[in-house]
Amino acid sequence: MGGLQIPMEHVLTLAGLLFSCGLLGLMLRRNIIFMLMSLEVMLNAAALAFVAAGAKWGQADGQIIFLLILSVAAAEVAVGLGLVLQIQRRFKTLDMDQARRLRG
Amino acid sequence: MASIWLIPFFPLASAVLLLLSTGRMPRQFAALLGAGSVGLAAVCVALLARAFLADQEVREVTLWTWMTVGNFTPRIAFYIDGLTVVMMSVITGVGFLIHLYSIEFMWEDESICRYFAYMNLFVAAMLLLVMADNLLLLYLGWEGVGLCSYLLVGFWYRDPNNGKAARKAFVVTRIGDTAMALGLMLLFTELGTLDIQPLLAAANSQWQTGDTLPILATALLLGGAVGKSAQLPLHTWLPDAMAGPTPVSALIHAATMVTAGVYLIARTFGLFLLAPPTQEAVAWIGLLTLLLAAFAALAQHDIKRILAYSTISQIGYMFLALGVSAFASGIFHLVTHAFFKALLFLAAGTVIHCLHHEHNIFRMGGLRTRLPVVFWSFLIGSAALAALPFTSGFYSKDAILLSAWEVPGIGPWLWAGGLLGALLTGIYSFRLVFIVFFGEAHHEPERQPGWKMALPLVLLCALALAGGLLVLPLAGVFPHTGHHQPNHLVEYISIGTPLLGLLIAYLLFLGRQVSIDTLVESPGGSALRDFWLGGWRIDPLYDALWVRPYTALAHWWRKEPLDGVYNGVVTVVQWAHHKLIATQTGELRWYATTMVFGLVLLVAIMLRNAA
Amino acid sequence: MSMALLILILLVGGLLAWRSEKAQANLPRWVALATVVISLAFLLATLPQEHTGNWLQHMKLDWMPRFGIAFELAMDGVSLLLLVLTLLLGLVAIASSWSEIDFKPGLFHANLLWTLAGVCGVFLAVDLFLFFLFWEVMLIPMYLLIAIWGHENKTYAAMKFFIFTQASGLLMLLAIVVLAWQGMAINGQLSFSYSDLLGLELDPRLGWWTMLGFFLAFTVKLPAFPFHTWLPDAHTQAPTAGSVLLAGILLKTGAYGLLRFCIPLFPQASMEFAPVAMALGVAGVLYGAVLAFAQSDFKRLVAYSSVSHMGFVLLGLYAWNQLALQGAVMQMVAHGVSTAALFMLAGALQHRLHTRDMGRMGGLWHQAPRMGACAMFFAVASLGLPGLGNFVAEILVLLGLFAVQPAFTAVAALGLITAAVYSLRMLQQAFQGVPDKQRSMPDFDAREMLAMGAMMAALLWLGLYPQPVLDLARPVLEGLQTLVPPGDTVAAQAGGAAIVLGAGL
Amino acid sequence: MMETLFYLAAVVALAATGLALTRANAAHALIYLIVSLLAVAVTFFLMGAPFAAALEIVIYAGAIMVLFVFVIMMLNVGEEGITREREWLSGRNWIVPGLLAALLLLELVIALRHAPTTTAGVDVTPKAVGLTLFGPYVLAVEIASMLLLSGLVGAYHLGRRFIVRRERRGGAS
Repeated sequence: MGGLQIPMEHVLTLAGLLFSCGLLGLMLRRNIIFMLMSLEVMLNAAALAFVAAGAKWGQADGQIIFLLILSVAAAEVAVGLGLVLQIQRRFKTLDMDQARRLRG
Repeated sequence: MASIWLIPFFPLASAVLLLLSTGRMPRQFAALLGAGSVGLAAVCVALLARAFLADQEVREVTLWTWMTVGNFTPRIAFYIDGLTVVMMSVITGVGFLIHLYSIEFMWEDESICRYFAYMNLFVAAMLLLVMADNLLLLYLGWEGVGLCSYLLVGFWYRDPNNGKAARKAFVVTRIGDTAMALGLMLLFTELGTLDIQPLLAAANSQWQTGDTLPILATALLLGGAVGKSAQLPLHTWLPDAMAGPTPVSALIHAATMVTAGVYLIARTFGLFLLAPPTQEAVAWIGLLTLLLAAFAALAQHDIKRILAYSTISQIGYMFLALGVSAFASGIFHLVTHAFFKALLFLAAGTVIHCLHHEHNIFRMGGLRTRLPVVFWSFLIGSAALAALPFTSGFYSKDAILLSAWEVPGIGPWLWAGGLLGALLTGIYSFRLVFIVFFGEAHHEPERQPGWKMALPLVLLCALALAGGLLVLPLAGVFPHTGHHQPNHLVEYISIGTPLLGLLIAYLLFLGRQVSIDTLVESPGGSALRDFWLGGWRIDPLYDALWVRPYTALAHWWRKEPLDGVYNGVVTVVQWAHHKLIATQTGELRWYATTMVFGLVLLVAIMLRNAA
Repeated sequence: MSMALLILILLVGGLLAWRSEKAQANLPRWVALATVVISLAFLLATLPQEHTGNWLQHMKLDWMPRFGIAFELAMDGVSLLLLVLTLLLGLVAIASSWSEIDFKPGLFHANLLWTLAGVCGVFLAVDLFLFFLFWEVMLIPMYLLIAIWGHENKTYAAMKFFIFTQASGLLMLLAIVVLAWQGMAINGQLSFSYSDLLGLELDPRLGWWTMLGFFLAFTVKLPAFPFHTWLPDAHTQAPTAGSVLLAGILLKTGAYGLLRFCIPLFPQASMEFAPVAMALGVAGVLYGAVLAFAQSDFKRLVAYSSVSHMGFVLLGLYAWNQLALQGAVMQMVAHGVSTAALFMLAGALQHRLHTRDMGRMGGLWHQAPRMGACAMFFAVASLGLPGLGNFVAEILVLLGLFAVQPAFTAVAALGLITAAVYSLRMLQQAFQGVPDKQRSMPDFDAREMLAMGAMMAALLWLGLYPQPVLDLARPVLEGLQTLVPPGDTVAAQAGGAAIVLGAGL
Repeated sequence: MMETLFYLAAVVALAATGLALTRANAAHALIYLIVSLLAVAVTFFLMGAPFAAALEIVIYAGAIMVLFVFVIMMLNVGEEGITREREWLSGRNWIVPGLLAALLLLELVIALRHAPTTTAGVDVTPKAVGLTLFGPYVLAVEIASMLLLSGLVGAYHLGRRFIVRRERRGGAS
């Protein structure tokens, strides 16, 4: 089954919308788990853009970059969730506004 | 006479030895070394003087070239002519007697070693000053004697007042010295040498009489001379310098160092002849100083301060002589003054020594019979000081007054002023004698002077009496000024004035025909007395003019005002630091938001560039 | 090669001193002493007898040829003088800290030696990049000396010292890069070598700014008014050895830099700038003297007197004639010795009395006559008594200056009076007056007297027979004079100078 | 027909994402996120990238999201945590993030204005992907493997201490 001929504009706009949603979530949420989820959404949006670009040329490169993003996301989630556990242990909260040891 | 260098070397070596011993030398040995080295130098000077008198030959000795920079080649070299021989004789001769005297005077002082070290150093520096063949070496001696004066005035360092007096002496003379240094720079820059004889020759060939440059140069030199010789306006240090041991006052502040200014002007007289305005200024400074100091001497009650003011006054006469081109008379007065003033100081020192450090003349009295040697010394010294006929002072002062009289124009004024000074000298010197040695006794002397004190007194008495008969070998040094026109009236007046002074002193202080007390206690009289006692209130004036502004400025700047500028920079940086650090909230959301903000901006910029 | 070895000896000696502390606590002192003695002997033993070209000694190794940077060292008379001074004062510094430093003596002596190495490098380097490297190298150990072994306010002082020199050094780096860049534009190849950059026909405006970069770096170090405020703090807070090195040597690197780089590289710009520089010199002379008078802290007083004396160096360098230049070099040497001695004295006093406040001294002469005599000697040396080195320096500077700027000379000569005022005040407050009966303090011991005696002898020698020093410096200074186009002397700028002075006052 | 499917998937993805990010309960949010991922997988498939679509479902929606589930279960936030989340989501908190996100979106849209082309409409088979991946991109594979390894090590390290502590505390009580 052949792929569809979808206007790039639409696909990329979708990616942009998803990315903005992720960004919004990142800035909006105080819970670290939701922040991580927002990151996933953003990564996913970027992946979508790559895949669309690959599809535009009918080449495999887009999917390969998707693969790389996937591995980045996997690693990030693994480490990020480990950190979530540590934060919960140290600060007894997931609220990142309260875990602000970085303050100068 | 290649061994001329030995003359300053003896006292110098002795000073170094004494200093290196750091006070651990036995006092007998220290005294022997201290006085002996000057004695040896005196012997050498005597030999030199005999040789000089025999052949009248100028001797020049170069030890080494101090430095060579371009055409600036001052040498460590000596130039011995008649003037130098006279000065050297006075320094080592009178110096030796004073050293001898010091042995007894300072015997009980724990720092006798240090004392003789400084004294010897002084003699060495003073010898260098007069022997120097160039002005830079002269300046070395000049500053050297200044240092020794500082050290010796502040010799008894535990009393802060002594230290203060010493500092005052050094700093005030240093003001003059700086002027002199500038004079040297001017001379070198214009004439290309500082060797005195070539310098004078070059000045004569390059400059016309009355040019600006010689006037400026001599004015600067005069500044140095005025400082060292305690003339107006830099005379204020000398009365305070009496804080030192009395033999020091005799040697440094009467006989030798304070006359260095006179020597300087006499040595460079060729320059002064090219600058008539400066020379006239010398005369007027001398006259003003001699009058001012004589008035001040009238009101003092510290025996040494009276002598100090009289020294200032007598040096005023020397300046007067230099100002009227009577150089030889000026030097002659320098020599006789060295004799009688050293005598007076030593005698005063003996009084102080025997009365256990009593300085106030009103607490003395009746010492005529109790200290006969001192009395006669004092009497002879005062007679010479007052220039009573046939004493040494008479010959020299008379010559100066006659020379002043003969100056066209201002001459009679100078003469009259000098005469008034002579009258005052008569009054204050015999006031001293009458109060201290006559009348009733307030204190019994604790001891009698020993031979080491008495011998110098006796010898100096002889010199003070007969010194007027000396003929100084100055003919080859100064231009011949021509014979004095015998003017009998002037001479009689000159002779009579000191006698009049003596008479007034007698009436006021011994005979009590006129009550001095009523004079002093009248309102005007007491104000005048206080005014003179305070040395014409010049010290408070200078205090307000220079000292206090300087200390106030220093105090104001104490905390380094410039630091304020740099601290201002620091404050700005710290302020910015605090402002920027406030953005480090530690809130993840804040960071994310700011990043997005930046992202938005960046993309906007990129879009704008792409468009 | 011997010059590189000299620096290497000091560096390695520092390392050895550091490590030797492990073996025995007293060993670092001996190692340091031996190192300095060996390097001094080495320096004198390998001294060439005659010039090869412009230099007494010259060496060049490729380092970063791509950027025209070489390891190039060269020695002439002035560098030799300053090297000898550096090593001698290194000995004095070691002597003065012999019983004073108990905390980590190994590291202390290592830093001391590394400072010396840096200074030697500064005096020898003729590649501008290398020069800058050494300039920084000498800074860091000095910073550590102050920051670790200093007195009550050491952190502040060390920071201030570091920031002042570092910031000005940055300007110099900038100027060096710009200069090398210009050199490439003119010569066609990038080079940081002194000889390649000498005599470039720079664009006047650019040359002026580049000159200013060098000038600022060197005058901060000198230090000239108004960049001197780091000095009183650093000198006061530094340990004795640090003060000795700072005052004795590090300040001279500023003067040396002016003499070696700033003036020869930019003769035209320097000529135009001379009146300003001289005005700064005069201001420094008087300002330093007034502030020295106002201090009650012994070390601070000496520090401000340094500001005053280094003003004479600035005057001498920019008066730019044989007399004044010789005077400036002489002042560098003589001031190095006299101030080092005064700081050693101050350190000894502080070590014994635990105070630097002169108000709490007084009458010390009675308890420590040898110290009193030393203080007297060096105080009168610093007030410029004839017969001692400082006088020769000052009179030469003033004589030279008089020929070009009589008005400046007259004002600067006031410094002679003010110097007397503060020096004598110091003597009076610390050593004269009534001694405190309860106080007991040991006088100088043999080791300290040896150091003092050597410095006294040096000053007397400089004062009475300065010819060897003058002869050593002469070829260098004559070379400097040939940079000036005839007829276009500093005197031509006199009018501008008077205005500047008027504004400055 | 198929195009409609694409736009449907797009709408589902957007809606699910929006819901996911506004839920107070993490578990609910996660479910919505998975839905969103599945919808994106559909678009991949429709664009002719079946391999990517499969991976999206298997790894993203499957493996990675399961990790989230585990963590949420471990933390066991509870009821008051959910109410707190709800409070945080309300009110002015929206203004600045919303504005910025909207701005960025606007910028992106402006940037994408001139892209009139469509996707090629060909399938890129897993075989093609595999050939390219282990051909020119072999280095990227290595880098990715290292990245995953470091992720593994990091996660193990961080998580292990947490678990050990918990066990010890549990044992003590």
